[in-house]
Amino acid sequence: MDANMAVIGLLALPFIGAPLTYLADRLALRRGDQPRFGQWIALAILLLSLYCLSVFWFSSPLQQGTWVLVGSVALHWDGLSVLLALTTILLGSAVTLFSGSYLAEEKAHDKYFSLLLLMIGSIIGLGASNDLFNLWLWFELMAVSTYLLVAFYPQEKGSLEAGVKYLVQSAVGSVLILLAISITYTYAGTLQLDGIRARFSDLNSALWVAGVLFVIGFGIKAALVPLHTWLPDAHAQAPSGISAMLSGVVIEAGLVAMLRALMALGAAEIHWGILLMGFGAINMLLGNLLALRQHQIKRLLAFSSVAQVGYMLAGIGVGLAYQQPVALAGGMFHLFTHALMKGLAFLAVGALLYALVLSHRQHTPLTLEDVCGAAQRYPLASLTLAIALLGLGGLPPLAGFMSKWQILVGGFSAQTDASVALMILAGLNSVLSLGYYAPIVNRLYRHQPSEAVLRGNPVPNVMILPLLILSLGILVLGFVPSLMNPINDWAALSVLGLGMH
Amino acid sequence: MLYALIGVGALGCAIAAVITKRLLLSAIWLAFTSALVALEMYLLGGPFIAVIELSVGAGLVTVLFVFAINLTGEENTYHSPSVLKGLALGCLLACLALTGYWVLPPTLVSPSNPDTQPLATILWEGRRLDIWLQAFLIFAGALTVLGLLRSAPQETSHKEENPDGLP
Amino acid sequence: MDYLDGVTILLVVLGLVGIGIYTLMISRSLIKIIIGMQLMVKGVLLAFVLAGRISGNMGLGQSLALTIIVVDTIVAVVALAMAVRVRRRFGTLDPRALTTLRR
Amino acid sequence: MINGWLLLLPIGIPWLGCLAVWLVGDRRPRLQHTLAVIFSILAGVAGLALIPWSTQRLTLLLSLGGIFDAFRLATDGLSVFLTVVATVIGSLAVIFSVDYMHGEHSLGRYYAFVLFFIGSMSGLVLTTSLLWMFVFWELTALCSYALIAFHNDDPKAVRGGIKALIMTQLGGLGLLFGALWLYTYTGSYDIPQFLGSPNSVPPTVLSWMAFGFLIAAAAKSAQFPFQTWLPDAMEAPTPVSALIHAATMVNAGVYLLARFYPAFEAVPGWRFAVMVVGMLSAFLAALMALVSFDLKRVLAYSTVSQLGFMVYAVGAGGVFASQFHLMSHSVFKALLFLAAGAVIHALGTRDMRQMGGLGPSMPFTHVVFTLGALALAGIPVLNGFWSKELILEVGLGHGNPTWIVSLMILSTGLTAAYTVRMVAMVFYGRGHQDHHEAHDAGTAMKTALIPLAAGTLTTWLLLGPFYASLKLSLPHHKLELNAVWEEAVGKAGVSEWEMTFKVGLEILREPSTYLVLLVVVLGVAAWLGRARLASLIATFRGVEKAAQASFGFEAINEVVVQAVQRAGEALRATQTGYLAWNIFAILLGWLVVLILTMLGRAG
Repeated sequence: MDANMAVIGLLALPFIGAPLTYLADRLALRRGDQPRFGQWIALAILLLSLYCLSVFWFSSPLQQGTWVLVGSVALHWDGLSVLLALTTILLGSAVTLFSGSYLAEEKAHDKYFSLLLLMIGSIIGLGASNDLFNLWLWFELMAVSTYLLVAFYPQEKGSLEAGVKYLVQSAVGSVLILLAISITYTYAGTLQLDGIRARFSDLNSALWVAGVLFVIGFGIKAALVPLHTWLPDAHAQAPSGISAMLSGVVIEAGLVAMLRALMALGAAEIHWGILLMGFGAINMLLGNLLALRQHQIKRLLAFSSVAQVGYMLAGIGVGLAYQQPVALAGGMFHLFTHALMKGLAFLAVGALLYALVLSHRQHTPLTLEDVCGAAQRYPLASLTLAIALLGLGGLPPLAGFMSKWQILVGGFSAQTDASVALMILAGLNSVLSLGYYAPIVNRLYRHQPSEAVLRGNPVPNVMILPLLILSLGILVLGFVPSLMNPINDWAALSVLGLGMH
Repeated sequence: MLYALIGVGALGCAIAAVITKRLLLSAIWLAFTSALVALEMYLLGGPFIAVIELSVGAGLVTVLFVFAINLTGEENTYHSPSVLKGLALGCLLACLALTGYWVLPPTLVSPSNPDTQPLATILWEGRRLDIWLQAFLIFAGALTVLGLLRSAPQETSHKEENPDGLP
Repeated sequence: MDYLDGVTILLVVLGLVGIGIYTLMISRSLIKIIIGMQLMVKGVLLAFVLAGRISGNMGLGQSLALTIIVVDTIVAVVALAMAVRVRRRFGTLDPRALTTLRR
Repeated sequence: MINGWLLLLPIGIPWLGCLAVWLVGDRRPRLQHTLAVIFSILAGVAGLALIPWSTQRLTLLLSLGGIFDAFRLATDGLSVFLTVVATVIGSLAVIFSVDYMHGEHSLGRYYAFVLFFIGSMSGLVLTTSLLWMFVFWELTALCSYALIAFHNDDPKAVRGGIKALIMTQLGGLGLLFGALWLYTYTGSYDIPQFLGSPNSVPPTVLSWMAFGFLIAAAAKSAQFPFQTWLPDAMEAPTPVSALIHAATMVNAGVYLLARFYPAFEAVPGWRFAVMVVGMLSAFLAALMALVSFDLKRVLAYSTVSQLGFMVYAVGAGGVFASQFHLMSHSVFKALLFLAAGAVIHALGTRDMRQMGGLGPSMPFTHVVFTLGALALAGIPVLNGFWSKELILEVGLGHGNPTWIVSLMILSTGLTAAYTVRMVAMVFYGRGHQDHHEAHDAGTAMKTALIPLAAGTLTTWLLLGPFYASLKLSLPHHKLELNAVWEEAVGKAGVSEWEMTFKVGLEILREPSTYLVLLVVVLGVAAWLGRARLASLIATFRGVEKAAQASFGFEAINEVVVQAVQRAGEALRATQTGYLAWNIFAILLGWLVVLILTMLGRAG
């Protein structure tokens, strides 16, 4: 198997798997069984994809990537695509492993894994697309496959409401993106990202407007403040596995898509960089302040995602504005570690939610009060949640610290007032975020369990396994952060358009 | 001139669709807008897309709307005055004006490398990845609709606390 | 087609998108909101056909617009299904009833 | 060099122990106690085993690549000394805990974090990479937070823990930014390289770094104006207070300043700022200790005050004096805290007004506590006397401002006064009814207290060897005791032990020593004769009130916290939940970005 085959396998596998998964689960449901096979088919597909990705990684000449031409639409596998695919597949596997038992109380979850695979497949494709319109199509496929997953409990008011808001706001974003694409196409005469980039050394005002529309349109999915309003609702209401995916990869996919589109208009990259730096500052500050007073854990985590996107934006923004590959690589590294940490946080909360609420066939949200003393009965779920939260708060030696460090190094290396000020803000925000992460950890380790904990059911081992795997990843990356260096650096170079040929 | 006339017609129908109080009428105005947009497309030299727009946009979608309105029932949709209304209009007009102003430079028309490939080739060969993706989008959409419309056993038990949204 | 026609169509595009977005904000029925989404997309379709015309590649413009129509119809169907669900669950279509999640 | 791996032992052994204790689980507390003691003693041995390398450099370098540079460990006099302090006092605290924590909940979490702390502290002092120094720095803060908030059900403990975490983190940003600047200009985090050529960093940035490090050190060592977290940290179990909040972690700030002294020495205003920070902490905290009634809080304020002495010493140019006092203080303050722990364990209260007359019922504790108290007060010949004298000698020389050193001498008087007050309130006077059956320290407690008491009597004898090892192994520090003494004691052929006595004699020969002793005696006398001085004391009522309110710093903290919380709460109103407003927000974003971008394009 060579790089080309591996890439095609990577693209095709989830889409082959999706109908299979649905069929398997649907048939089981028709026979009156619990859907069971779908989960394992999906997991097998994802592991195969991971294998394909590793084959690609080891057989492809680095720093160059692989081109796949389907008709006139090109897919370009470079660092950014590989990073996004890796993140998605890893987190997707953990979520798949986790979700089977999580959904055990739901009668009909036959569509869950199928849609999950579609979502994963679309994100993998999105990362590689080299055609502006095709990029949007992947993006839209990702959105459509998540609508049901967000509104997964349509008998629940909150879930439905979150779904509606998510759908309508996504639709607005989608229209703005399309508008931008049509403008770009009008003036560039081509849809190929590298073609557009090569064509302009200076942008006319219409292309600037297109850039702005890209920022806003993709920014809705990437949760730039103030476009983030769908996020806390959707992340809090979706099943926990989906919350993990939404927080861990979907908003990042929005970010990656935005970067791809903006880099086509790379002649103004300095300005895009400064714009993203501004959004980074606002995101960090508002995300943290809004999370500070939340009582529902999943909503709190959702707001913390807004803040964490701010760090990525800060790294990427500095990278673009001051041509700092280190900062860009830091942003990419944070994208990856955030997926691990926030994925773990949502899954661990999900395990507690399952034990305390869902297994009683209820759907009330999990509050801070509910998890008091959870460590007494659920030591592993609590420990992994604590690791995830402290990692998100940037405490070493967890992965989140190292990725933030790299962003900070990038910001300082730029040696400009704006970037250093932004980094100082990032540092202060990191401390502020501990103001809401630490109390949760304290609550987990109380001696006096809450009533919810006392009534709670046990957590199945198969739900704990992905938690342990993700925590291990977070710890290992905390001690040996340079493991991710090759991918991060390559991704950064790909964004800057360096090292392509 | 013809473009402008049809355009104004389309905009008028769109406004009518928005301000009409009855949902069914609104859907029908939408169909008219669609038809006029299709006409505009035809005049621009896109007969193929005009037909599709006419059949899907004005036909299928309207049927869907009628179907959905039948399911949900008509509902009083007065626009109550709110702070938002004026604010939104102002902000929107500013956005559109600025966008329009900057998108329109003196030299709008720049026909570069006219491509003479037939549409079928472009659609089925050049953009076949898009076609594949559409197929999966339809699959995802179908799953979503099935999931949303399946009857949930719990729903009946929630009926009592239901009417808090009703006027 | 001359320059002025291009300008006219662009204004129509922006007008349709604007009316659509405005509907999303002021409407008190989810169905109407979906109609607003449709209106926005009509504008975008026109923009793509115009773009195809200007860049001299009508085929591409049309095929892109076709894809958009398909995608948009799917989204509309999903949205309508959600609206039906909302009507059943909330007893109303008014988006202002959808505020259980806030702050 | 295979021996480099030796350096991992003081870090690795406690961490392994941490894992082991946690894996054993809370159902087997006896095994947990045993394992914790074994691993901590092994760590202590590993720490002591490094002593031969205190003068020769033993290094370990694990390359990480990219911007993460390398994981570097190296020994010199300073790092070996602090490793020994961390591991040895750590193992004594663990032994003490066997009695103190008997029958407690969640022992696994307790021991795991204590052992984790010991390893992290060793790492903090052994590493020579600023990145990893920051990592270990934060790890110690994490352990401190987890252990302060060990009794999670008590809101005071939780608040204290989070406060400590956030304040040290906030200060830690100074270190963080300093490290980033260092990397920006030199492309490495290597500390010795930086100390050798501080001019590789531009002067303005160097001064930013210098003051950033000062902030970090002040936050970690609970110095002015960050001193408020340490008293609140006293909610931790007492062995933890002894280990982390008296003997080791809080020293990290002083260590940082001492370590980087050669680089920042020449930064304008830096030494003065360090001196002022130290002086204010020493003086204000001593006043607060004088009026506090909580036994552990008195000790906490006294820790702040003594750390102030060390910080002052660094600023005054006496790096050795500060480290020597650090050594004395670690020993006698650990002793005081652990002895206080025995008292608290016996009585179940920390309020000194509820104590009194405990001398007869707790004879052993009485003796060791008094010993520690005398050392704290600076009474000869205990270790605290010599090291404090050294600091004041440095302060009087080197052209340091006299008004600052005068205030420092005044602080020694205050120290003596609050020490006497503390001992009197706890062990003398009228006994309390319900405390007659108070039991003395248990076996494990005694096992831990005896070495510390012995140390309090003897560690000053190490002056010569300690000085020699620091002088040999810190090439950039240009250590000297005193120009005159250097001549007297530094002659060739003088052995290290002889040097101790020569320096001791020099100290005894200095007239200023007697001035300080006089102040100490006055301090004691002032407390004993407080009835006669009533009118004089009355004039200081205002100071007392202010001291009890910790000079308004608590209020400032409170205001900041409240403001942030309010901002968070107020902002929640923007999340209306209305779809229409959400879309309006998108429009607003569009408009603003459009305008900004176009302005940017024009500009």
